Amino acid sequence: MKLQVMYFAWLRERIGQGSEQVETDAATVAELVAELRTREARYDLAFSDLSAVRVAIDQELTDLDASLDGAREVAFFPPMTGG
Amino acid sequence: MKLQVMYFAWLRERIGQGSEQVETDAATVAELVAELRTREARYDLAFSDLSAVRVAIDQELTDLDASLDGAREVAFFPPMTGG
Amino acid sequence: MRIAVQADSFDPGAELTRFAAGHTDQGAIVSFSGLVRDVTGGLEAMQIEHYPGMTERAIEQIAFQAKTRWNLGDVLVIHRYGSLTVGEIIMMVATTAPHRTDAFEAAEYLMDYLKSRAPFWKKEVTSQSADWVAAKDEDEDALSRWDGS
Amino acid sequence: MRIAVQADSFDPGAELTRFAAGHTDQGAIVSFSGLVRDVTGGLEAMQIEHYPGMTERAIEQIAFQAKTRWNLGDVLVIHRYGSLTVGEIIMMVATTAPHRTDAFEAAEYLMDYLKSRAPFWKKEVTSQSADWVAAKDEDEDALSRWDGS
Repeated sequence: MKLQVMYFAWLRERIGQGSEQVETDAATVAELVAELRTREARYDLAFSDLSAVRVAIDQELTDLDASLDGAREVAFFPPMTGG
Repeated sequence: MKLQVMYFAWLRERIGQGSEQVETDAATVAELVAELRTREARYDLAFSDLSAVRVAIDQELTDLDASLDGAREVAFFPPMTGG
Repeated sequence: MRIAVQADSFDPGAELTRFAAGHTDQGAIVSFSGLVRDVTGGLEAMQIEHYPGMTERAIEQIAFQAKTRWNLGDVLVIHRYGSLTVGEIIMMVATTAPHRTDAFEAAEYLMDYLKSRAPFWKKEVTSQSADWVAAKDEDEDALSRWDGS
Repeated sequence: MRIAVQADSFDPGAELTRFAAGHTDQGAIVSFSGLVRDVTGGLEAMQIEHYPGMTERAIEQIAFQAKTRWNLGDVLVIHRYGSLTVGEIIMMVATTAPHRTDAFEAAEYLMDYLKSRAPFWKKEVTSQSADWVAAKDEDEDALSRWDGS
Protein backbone atom coordinates (compact mmCIF):
# COMPACT_ATOMS: atom_id res chain seq x y z
CA MET A 1 0.00 0.00 0.00
CA LYS A 2 0.95 3.66 -0.43
CA LEU A 3 1.19 5.76 2.72
CA GLN A 4 1.72 9.46 3.23
CA VAL A 5 4.27 9.51 6.08
CA MET A 6 4.84 12.76 7.97
CA TYR A 7 7.49 13.87 10.44
CA PHE A 8 7.37 16.80 12.87
CA ALA A 9 9.75 18.71 15.14
CA TRP A 10 13.08 16.95 15.72
CA LEU A 11 11.91 13.84 13.86
CA ARG A 12 11.43 16.02 10.80
CA GLU A 13 14.86 17.58 11.32
CA ARG A 14 16.67 14.27 11.81
CA ILE A 15 15.01 12.65 8.84
CA GLY A 16 15.48 15.78 6.78
CA GLN A 17 11.99 16.09 5.34
CA GLY A 18 8.46 16.78 6.50
CA SER A 19 6.65 14.13 4.51
CA GLU A 20 7.10 11.46 1.92
CA GLN A 21 5.18 8.75 0.11
CA VAL A 22 6.09 5.28 1.33
CA GLU A 23 5.24 2.03 -0.44
CA THR A 24 5.02 -0.65 2.24
CA ASP A 25 3.43 -3.94 3.25
CA ALA A 26 3.83 -3.24 6.98
CA ALA A 27 0.80 -4.38 8.96
CA THR A 28 1.39 -2.18 11.99
CA VAL A 29 3.06 1.13 12.81
CA ALA A 30 5.86 -0.78 14.56
CA GLU A 31 6.54 -2.76 11.39
CA LEU A 32 6.62 0.46 9.36
CA VAL A 33 9.13 1.95 11.80
CA ALA A 34 11.30 -1.18 11.61
CA GLU A 35 11.22 -0.97 7.81
CA LEU A 36 12.12 2.73 7.77
CA ARG A 37 15.04 2.12 10.16
CA THR A 38 16.63 -0.34 7.76
CA ARG A 39 16.57 2.23 4.97
CA GLU A 40 19.14 4.80 6.01
CA ALA A 41 21.07 5.88 9.08
CA ARG A 42 18.99 9.09 9.45
CA TYR A 43 15.82 7.04 9.96
CA ASP A 44 17.59 4.66 12.30
CA LEU A 45 18.81 7.64 14.37
CA ALA A 46 15.40 9.38 14.39
CA PHE A 47 13.66 6.26 15.64
CA SER A 48 16.42 5.11 18.02
CA ASP A 49 14.39 5.98 21.16
CA LEU A 50 10.81 4.93 20.54
CA SER A 51 9.70 6.04 24.01
CA ALA A 52 10.14 9.61 22.68
CA VAL A 53 8.06 9.01 19.56
CA ARG A 54 4.32 9.57 19.25
CA VAL A 55 2.22 8.48 16.30
CA ALA A 56 -1.03 9.47 14.60
CA ILE A 57 -2.88 7.53 11.92
CA ASP A 58 -5.09 9.68 9.72
CA GLN A 59 -4.73 12.53 12.23
CA GLU A 60 -5.85 10.53 15.28
CA LEU A 61 -3.38 9.79 18.06
CA THR A 62 -2.65 6.09 18.40
CA ASP A 63 0.29 3.87 19.36
CA LEU A 64 3.01 1.78 17.77
CA ASP A 65 0.94 -1.40 17.93
CA ALA A 66 -1.83 0.09 15.82
CA SER A 67 -2.81 -1.61 12.58
CA LEU A 68 -2.17 0.20 9.31
CA ASP A 69 -5.19 -1.41 7.72
CA GLY A 70 -6.97 1.29 5.72
CA ALA A 71 -4.51 3.98 6.76
CA ARG A 72 -3.63 6.76 4.35
CA GLU A 73 -1.55 9.11 6.49
CA VAL A 74 0.87 8.18 9.29
CA ALA A 75 2.62 10.89 11.30
CA PHE A 76 5.56 10.59 13.70
CA PHE A 77 6.49 13.27 16.23
CA PRO A 78 7.86 13.83 19.72
CA PRO A 79 5.59 14.39 22.73
CA MET A 80 3.57 17.55 22.20
CA THR A 81 4.51 20.78 23.91
CA GLY A 82 1.74 23.21 23.03
CA GLY A 83 -0.22 25.56 25.22
CA MET B 1 -17.73 54.73 75.33
CA LYS B 2 -19.10 56.06 72.04
CA LEU B 3 -19.31 53.62 69.14
CA GLN B 4 -20.22 54.11 65.51
CA VAL B 5 -22.54 51.15 64.84
CA MET B 6 -23.31 50.18 61.24
CA TYR B 7 -25.86 47.85 59.68
CA PHE B 8 -25.87 46.36 56.18
CA ALA B 9 -28.28 44.48 53.90
CA TRP B 10 -31.33 43.09 55.70
CA LEU B 11 -29.97 44.11 59.10
CA ARG B 12 -29.98 47.71 57.86
CA GLU B 13 -33.51 47.28 56.49
CA ARG B 14 -34.90 45.71 59.67
CA ILE B 15 -33.30 48.26 61.94
CA GLY B 16 -34.28 51.05 59.57
CA GLN B 17 -30.94 52.87 59.40
CA GLY B 18 -27.44 52.30 58.11
CA SER B 19 -25.53 53.67 61.08
CA GLU B 20 -25.88 55.36 64.42
CA GLN B 21 -23.81 56.53 67.35
CA VAL B 22 -24.24 54.31 70.41
CA GLU B 23 -23.18 55.17 73.95
CA THR B 24 -22.45 51.90 75.72
CA ASP B 25 -20.44 50.17 78.42
CA ALA B 26 -20.63 46.76 76.72
CA ALA B 27 -17.33 44.86 76.99
CA THR B 28 -17.95 42.54 74.05
CA VAL B 29 -19.89 42.49 70.81
CA ALA B 30 -22.32 40.01 72.35
CA GLU B 31 -23.01 42.42 75.23
CA LEU B 32 -23.60 45.23 72.74
CA VAL B 33 -26.06 43.05 70.81
CA ALA B 34 -27.89 42.14 74.04
CA GLU B 35 -28.11 45.82 74.93
CA LEU B 36 -29.44 46.80 71.49
CA ARG B 37 -32.07 44.05 71.61
CA THR B 38 -33.57 45.48 74.80
CA ARG B 39 -34.00 48.88 73.15
CA GLU B 40 -36.75 48.34 70.60
CA ALA B 41 -38.56 45.50 68.83
CA ARG B 42 -36.83 46.28 65.50
CA TYR B 43 -33.41 45.54 67.04
CA ASP B 44 -34.73 42.45 68.77
CA LEU B 45 -36.08 41.18 65.44
CA ALA B 46 -32.93 42.01 63.51
CA PHE B 47 -30.75 40.12 65.96
CA SER B 48 -33.16 37.24 66.60
CA ASP B 49 -31.02 34.71 64.71
CA LEU B 50 -27.40 35.37 65.57
CA SER B 51 -26.16 32.49 63.43
CA ALA B 52 -27.09 34.71 60.46
CA VAL B 53 -25.20 37.74 61.75
CA ARG B 54 -21.56 38.57 60.98
CA VAL B 55 -19.61 41.31 62.71
CA ALA B 56 -16.62 43.54 61.98
CA ILE B 57 -14.77 45.76 64.44
CA ASP B 58 -12.99 48.70 62.83
CA GLN B 59 -13.47 47.05 59.44
CA GLU B 60 -11.91 43.71 60.38
CA LEU B 61 -14.06 40.58 60.48
CA THR B 62 -14.35 39.15 63.97
CA ASP B 63 -16.94 37.31 66.06
CA LEU B 64 -19.51 37.95 68.72
CA ASP B 65 -17.13 37.13 71.57
CA ALA B 66 -14.70 39.85 70.51
CA SER B 67 -13.80 42.56 72.98
CA LEU B 68 -14.89 46.14 72.25
CA ASP B 69 -11.81 47.51 73.98
CA GLY B 70 -10.50 50.38 71.85
CA ALA B 71 -13.17 49.84 69.18
CA ARG B 72 -14.54 52.84 67.28
CA GLU B 73 -16.69 51.22 64.61
CA VAL B 74 -18.77 48.05 64.88
CA ALA B 75 -20.64 46.70 61.87
CA PHE B 76 -23.34 44.03 61.70
CA PHE B 77 -24.35 42.27 58.50
CA PRO B 78 -25.53 38.95 57.07
CA PRO B 79 -23.09 36.46 55.48
CA MET B 80 -21.47 38.07 52.47
CA THR B 81 -22.63 37.24 48.96
CA GLY B 82 -20.21 39.04 46.66
CA GLY B 83 -18.37 37.80 43.64
CA MET C 1 -1.79 45.11 42.24
CA ARG C 2 -4.92 47.02 41.29
CA ILE C 3 -8.09 46.84 43.36
CA ALA C 4 -11.12 48.83 42.33
CA VAL C 5 -14.52 49.00 44.02
CA GLN C 6 -16.74 51.05 41.77
CA ALA C 7 -20.29 51.77 40.63
CA ASP C 8 -19.24 52.23 37.00
CA SER C 9 -19.47 49.45 34.48
CA PHE C 10 -16.30 48.24 32.79
CA ASP C 11 -15.21 46.01 29.92
CA PRO C 12 -13.38 42.93 31.20
CA GLY C 13 -11.68 42.55 27.82
CA ALA C 14 -10.27 46.07 27.93
CA GLU C 15 -9.15 45.47 31.52
CA LEU C 16 -7.47 42.21 30.51
CA THR C 17 -5.62 43.96 27.66
CA ARG C 18 -4.33 46.62 30.05
CA PHE C 19 -3.43 44.08 32.74
CA ALA C 20 -1.62 41.77 30.30
CA ALA C 21 0.33 44.63 28.72
CA GLY C 22 2.19 45.24 31.95
CA HIS C 23 3.19 41.63 32.43
CA THR C 24 4.91 40.27 29.37
CA ASP C 25 7.48 38.57 31.65
CA GLN C 26 4.79 36.26 33.01
CA GLY C 27 3.82 33.17 31.06
CA ALA C 28 0.26 32.74 32.31
CA ILE C 29 -2.68 35.08 32.71
CA VAL C 30 -6.02 33.89 34.10
CA SER C 31 -9.15 36.02 34.29
CA PHE C 32 -12.55 35.45 35.79
CA SER C 33 -15.55 37.64 34.98
CA GLY C 34 -18.86 37.39 36.78
CA LEU C 35 -22.06 38.54 35.07
CA VAL C 36 -25.59 39.09 36.38
CA ARG C 37 -27.55 35.98 35.51
CA ASP C 38 -31.32 35.63 35.55
CA VAL C 39 -31.64 32.34 37.41
CA THR C 40 -35.36 32.29 38.15
CA GLY C 41 -36.63 34.47 35.30
CA GLY C 42 -38.03 37.97 35.60
CA LEU C 43 -34.99 39.52 37.25
CA GLU C 44 -35.26 43.29 36.88
CA ALA C 45 -32.20 44.33 38.84
CA MET C 46 -29.37 42.99 40.92
CA GLN C 47 -28.58 45.47 43.67
CA ILE C 48 -25.18 45.23 45.28
CA GLU C 49 -24.54 46.86 48.65
CA HIS C 50 -21.07 47.08 50.15
CA TYR C 51 -19.24 48.47 53.17
CA PRO C 52 -17.16 51.38 51.88
CA GLY C 53 -13.69 51.40 53.37
CA MET C 54 -13.81 47.86 54.64
CA THR C 55 -14.40 46.47 51.15
CA GLU C 56 -11.09 47.70 49.76
CA ARG C 57 -9.21 46.54 52.88
CA ALA C 58 -10.77 43.09 52.81
CA ILE C 59 -9.98 42.60 49.10
CA GLU C 60 -6.43 43.84 49.63
CA GLN C 61 -5.91 41.31 52.42
CA ILE C 62 -7.26 38.49 50.27
CA ALA C 63 -4.99 39.53 47.38
CA PHE C 64 -1.94 39.66 49.67
CA GLN C 65 -2.74 36.19 50.99
CA ALA C 66 -2.86 34.93 47.41
CA LYS C 67 0.50 36.55 46.63
CA THR C 68 2.02 34.89 49.69
CA ARG C 69 0.64 31.53 48.79
CA TRP C 70 1.42 31.33 45.09
CA ASN C 71 4.22 32.54 42.85
CA LEU C 72 2.31 35.40 41.24
CA GLY C 73 3.30 38.35 39.13
CA ASP C 74 0.28 40.52 39.74
CA VAL C 75 -3.34 40.57 40.82
CA LEU C 76 -6.31 42.57 39.55
CA VAL C 77 -9.68 42.79 41.31
CA ILE C 78 -12.59 44.96 40.16
CA HIS C 79 -15.96 44.72 41.92
CA ARG C 80 -19.01 46.85 41.28
CA TYR C 81 -21.79 47.98 43.58
CA GLY C 82 -25.15 49.63 42.89
CA SER C 83 -28.01 48.53 40.65
CA LEU C 84 -27.15 46.18 37.77
CA THR C 85 -29.26 44.50 35.10
CA VAL C 86 -29.12 41.03 33.54
CA GLY C 87 -25.99 40.37 31.53
CA GLU C 88 -24.05 43.21 33.13
CA ILE C 89 -20.57 42.65 34.47
CA ILE C 90 -20.45 42.38 38.30
CA MET C 91 -16.79 41.77 38.94
CA MET C 92 -13.52 40.49 37.60
CA VAL C 93 -10.33 39.03 38.96
CA ALA C 94 -7.14 38.39 37.02
CA THR C 95 -3.78 36.92 37.94
CA THR C 96 -0.42 36.59 36.22
CA ALA C 97 2.16 33.97 37.09
CA PRO C 98 5.17 32.24 35.56
CA HIS C 99 3.20 28.97 35.55
CA ARG C 100 -0.42 28.27 34.71
CA THR C 101 -1.23 26.28 37.83
CA ASP C 102 -0.38 29.21 40.10
CA ALA C 103 -2.41 31.63 37.99
CA PHE C 104 -5.44 29.30 37.98
CA GLU C 105 -5.35 28.39 41.67
CA ALA C 106 -4.82 31.97 42.81
CA ALA C 107 -7.76 33.18 40.69
CA GLU C 108 -10.02 30.49 42.17
CA TYR C 109 -8.82 31.33 45.68
CA LEU C 110 -9.54 35.02 45.11
CA MET C 111 -13.04 34.16 43.88
CA ASP C 112 -13.79 31.84 46.79
CA TYR C 113 -12.70 34.46 49.32
CA LEU C 114 -14.35 37.40 47.58
CA LYS C 115 -17.65 35.48 47.53
CA SER C 116 -17.75 34.89 51.26
CA ARG C 117 -15.28 37.25 52.95
CA ALA C 118 -15.53 40.59 51.18
CA PRO C 119 -18.41 42.78 52.46
CA PHE C 120 -20.80 42.69 49.50
CA TRP C 121 -24.47 41.76 49.63
CA LYS C 122 -26.67 41.06 46.63
CA LYS C 123 -30.39 41.68 46.34
CA GLU C 124 -32.47 40.31 43.48
CA VAL C 125 -35.36 42.53 42.40
CA THR C 126 -38.22 41.22 40.27
CA SER C 127 -41.60 42.81 39.60
CA GLN C 128 -42.94 40.70 42.47
CA SER C 129 -40.22 40.73 45.07
CA ALA C 130 -36.89 42.03 46.33
CA ASP C 131 -34.89 39.34 48.10
CA TRP C 132 -31.44 39.33 49.58
CA VAL C 133 -29.42 36.50 48.07
CA ALA C 134 -28.74 33.86 50.72
CA ALA C 135 -25.16 32.72 51.27
CA LYS C 136 -24.66 29.23 49.87
CA ASP C 137 -23.19 26.37 51.87
CA GLU C 138 -21.19 25.40 48.79
CA ASP C 139 -19.48 28.81 48.80
CA GLU C 140 -18.47 28.34 52.42
CA ASP C 141 -17.36 24.78 51.62
CA ALA C 142 -15.26 26.11 48.74
CA LEU C 143 -13.11 28.01 51.25
CA SER C 144 -12.24 24.88 53.17
CA ARG C 145 -10.26 23.44 50.26
CA TRP C 146 -7.61 26.12 50.87
CA ASP C 147 -7.16 25.17 54.51
CA GLY C 148 -4.00 23.71 55.85
CA SER C 149 -2.04 23.13 52.66
CA MET D 1 -17.52 27.15 19.95
CA ARG D 2 -14.71 28.91 18.14
CA ILE D 3 -11.38 27.22 17.46
CA ALA D 4 -8.66 29.09 15.62
CA VAL D 5 -5.17 27.89 14.71
CA GLN D 6 -3.36 30.84 13.22
CA ALA D 7 -0.02 32.51 12.59
CA ASP D 8 -1.39 35.99 13.26
CA SER D 9 -1.07 37.64 16.63
CA PHE D 10 -4.24 38.59 18.51
CA ASP D 11 -5.31 40.58 21.55
CA PRO D 12 -6.71 38.31 24.28
CA GLY D 13 -8.63 41.26 25.73
CA ALA D 14 -10.39 41.97 22.44
CA GLU D 15 -11.14 38.26 22.08
CA LEU D 16 -12.54 38.15 25.63
CA THR D 17 -14.77 41.14 24.92
CA ARG D 18 -16.16 39.47 21.79
CA PHE D 19 -16.56 36.10 23.51
CA ALA D 20 -18.30 37.60 26.56
CA ALA D 21 -20.68 39.68 24.43
CA GLY D 22 -22.34 36.57 23.08
CA HIS D 23 -22.91 35.00 26.49
CA THR D 24 -24.69 37.36 28.80
CA ASP D 25 -26.87 34.47 29.96
CA GLN D 26 -23.85 32.80 31.55
CA GLY D 27 -22.71 33.88 34.99
CA ALA D 28 -19.05 32.96 34.76
CA ILE D 29 -16.35 33.55 32.16
CA VAL D 30 -12.82 32.25 32.64
CA SER D 31 -9.92 32.98 30.31
CA PHE D 32 -6.37 31.76 30.14
CA SER D 33 -3.69 33.46 28.06
CA GLY D 34 -0.23 32.02 27.53
CA LEU D 35 2.67 34.33 26.66
CA VAL D 36 6.21 33.59 25.49
CA ARG D 37 8.42 33.79 28.55
CA ASP D 38 12.18 34.07 28.60
CA VAL D 39 13.01 31.41 31.18
CA THR D 40 16.77 31.08 30.73
CA GLY D 41 17.58 34.57 29.38
CA GLY D 42 18.61 35.38 25.84
CA LEU D 43 15.56 33.92 24.12
CA GLU D 44 15.39 35.35 20.61
CA ALA D 45 12.43 33.45 19.29
CA MET D 46 9.93 30.77 20.18
CA GLN D 47 9.11 28.76 17.08
CA ILE D 48 5.91 26.78 17.12
CA GLU D 49 5.38 23.95 14.66
CA HIS D 50 2.03 22.21 14.27
CA TYR D 51 0.32 19.52 12.23
CA PRO D 52 -2.16 21.34 9.98
CA GLY D 53 -5.47 19.55 9.80
CA MET D 54 -4.88 17.35 12.82
CA THR D 55 -4.43 20.37 15.10
CA GLU D 56 -7.96 21.67 14.57
CA ARG D 57 -9.45 18.18 14.94
CA ALA D 58 -7.54 17.45 18.13
CA ILE D 59 -8.57 20.76 19.71
CA GLU D 60 -12.18 20.22 18.67
CA GLN D 61 -12.21 16.81 20.31
CA ILE D 62 -10.75 18.22 23.52
CA ALA D 63 -13.34 21.01 23.53
CA PHE D 64 -16.20 18.54 22.98
CA GLN D 65 -14.94 16.41 25.86
CA ALA D 66 -14.97 19.49 28.07
CA LYS D 67 -18.54 20.30 27.03
CA THR D 68 -19.62 16.77 27.85
CA ARG D 69 -17.96 16.84 31.22
CA TRP D 70 -19.03 20.25 32.52
CA ASN D 71 -22.11 22.42 32.23
CA LEU D 72 -20.65 24.95 29.81
CA GLY D 73 -22.10 27.69 27.69
CA ASP D 74 -19.30 28.05 25.19
CA VAL D 75 -15.63 27.40 24.56
CA LEU D 76 -13.00 29.48 22.76
CA VAL D 77 -9.54 28.22 21.79
CA ILE D 78 -6.98 30.23 19.82
CA HIS D 79 -3.47 28.85 19.29
CA ARG D 80 -0.72 30.39 17.20
CA TYR D 81 2.11 28.81 15.24
CA GLY D 82 5.20 30.30 13.61
CA SER D 83 7.97 32.43 15.07
CA LEU D 84 7.13 34.43 18.21
CA THR D 85 9.19 36.74 20.41
CA VAL D 86 9.29 37.24 24.18
CA GLY D 87 6.08 38.65 25.63
CA GLU D 88 3.98 37.70 22.60
CA ILE D 89 0.71 35.87 23.03
CA ILE D 90 0.95 32.13 22.22
CA MET D 91 -2.56 30.96 22.88
CA MET D 92 -5.80 31.54 24.75
CA VAL D 93 -8.69 29.49 26.01
CA ALA D 94 -11.95 30.83 27.42
CA THR D 95 -15.05 29.18 28.83
CA THR D 96 -18.48 30.37 29.89
CA ALA D 97 -20.70 28.54 32.36
CA PRO D 98 -23.61 29.21 34.68
CA HIS D 99 -21.30 28.51 37.66
CA ARG D 100 -17.70 29.50 38.28
CA THR D 101 -16.45 26.04 39.22
CA ASP D 102 -17.42 24.61 35.83
CA ALA D 103 -15.83 27.52 33.97
CA PHE D 104 -12.58 27.20 35.95
CA GLU D 105 -12.29 23.42 35.79
CA ALA D 106 -13.09 23.26 32.08
CA ALA D 107 -10.47 25.93 31.31
CA GLU D 108 -7.84 24.00 33.27
CA TYR D 109 -8.83 20.77 31.56
CA LEU D 110 -8.55 22.42 28.13
CA MET D 111 -5.10 23.73 29.04
CA ASP D 112 -3.87 20.39 30.35
CA TYR D 113 -5.01 18.58 27.22
CA LEU D 114 -3.83 21.24 24.78
CA LYS D 115 -0.36 21.13 26.37
CA SER D 116 0.10 17.41 25.86
CA ARG D 117 -2.45 16.18 23.30
CA ALA D 118 -2.70 18.83 20.61
CA PRO D 119 0.03 18.51 17.95
CA PHE D 120 2.17 21.57 18.68
CA TRP D 121 5.92 21.60 19.25
CA LYS D 122 7.92 24.50 20.59
CA LYS D 123 11.52 25.35 19.83
CA GLU D 124 13.48 27.92 21.78
CA VAL D 125 16.03 29.87 19.75
CA THR D 126 18.83 31.87 21.39
CA SER D 127 21.98 33.30 19.79
CA GLN D 128 23.77 30.13 20.91
CA SER D 129 21.24 27.38 20.34
CA ALA D 130 17.93 26.17 18.99
CA ASP D 131 16.37 23.51 21.20
CA TRP D 132 13.06 21.72 21.04
CA VAL D 133 11.22 22.15 24.33
CA ALA D 134 11.04 18.83 26.16
CA ALA D 135 7.67 17.60 27.36
CA LYS D 136 7.42 17.91 31.13
CA ASP D 137 6.44 15.03 33.40
CA GLU D 138 4.31 17.50 35.37
CA ASP D 139 2.25 18.24 32.25
CA GLU D 140 1.60 14.55 31.73
CA ASP D 141 0.80 14.21 35.44
CA ALA D 142 -1.66 17.11 35.17
CA LEU D 143 -3.78 15.01 32.80
CA SER D 144 -4.16 12.20 35.31
CA ARG D 145 -6.22 14.36 37.66
CA TRP D 146 -9.07 14.25 35.15
CA ASP D 147 -9.12 10.46 35.03
CA GLY D 148 -11.97 8.44 36.32
CA SER D 149 -14.12 11.11 37.93
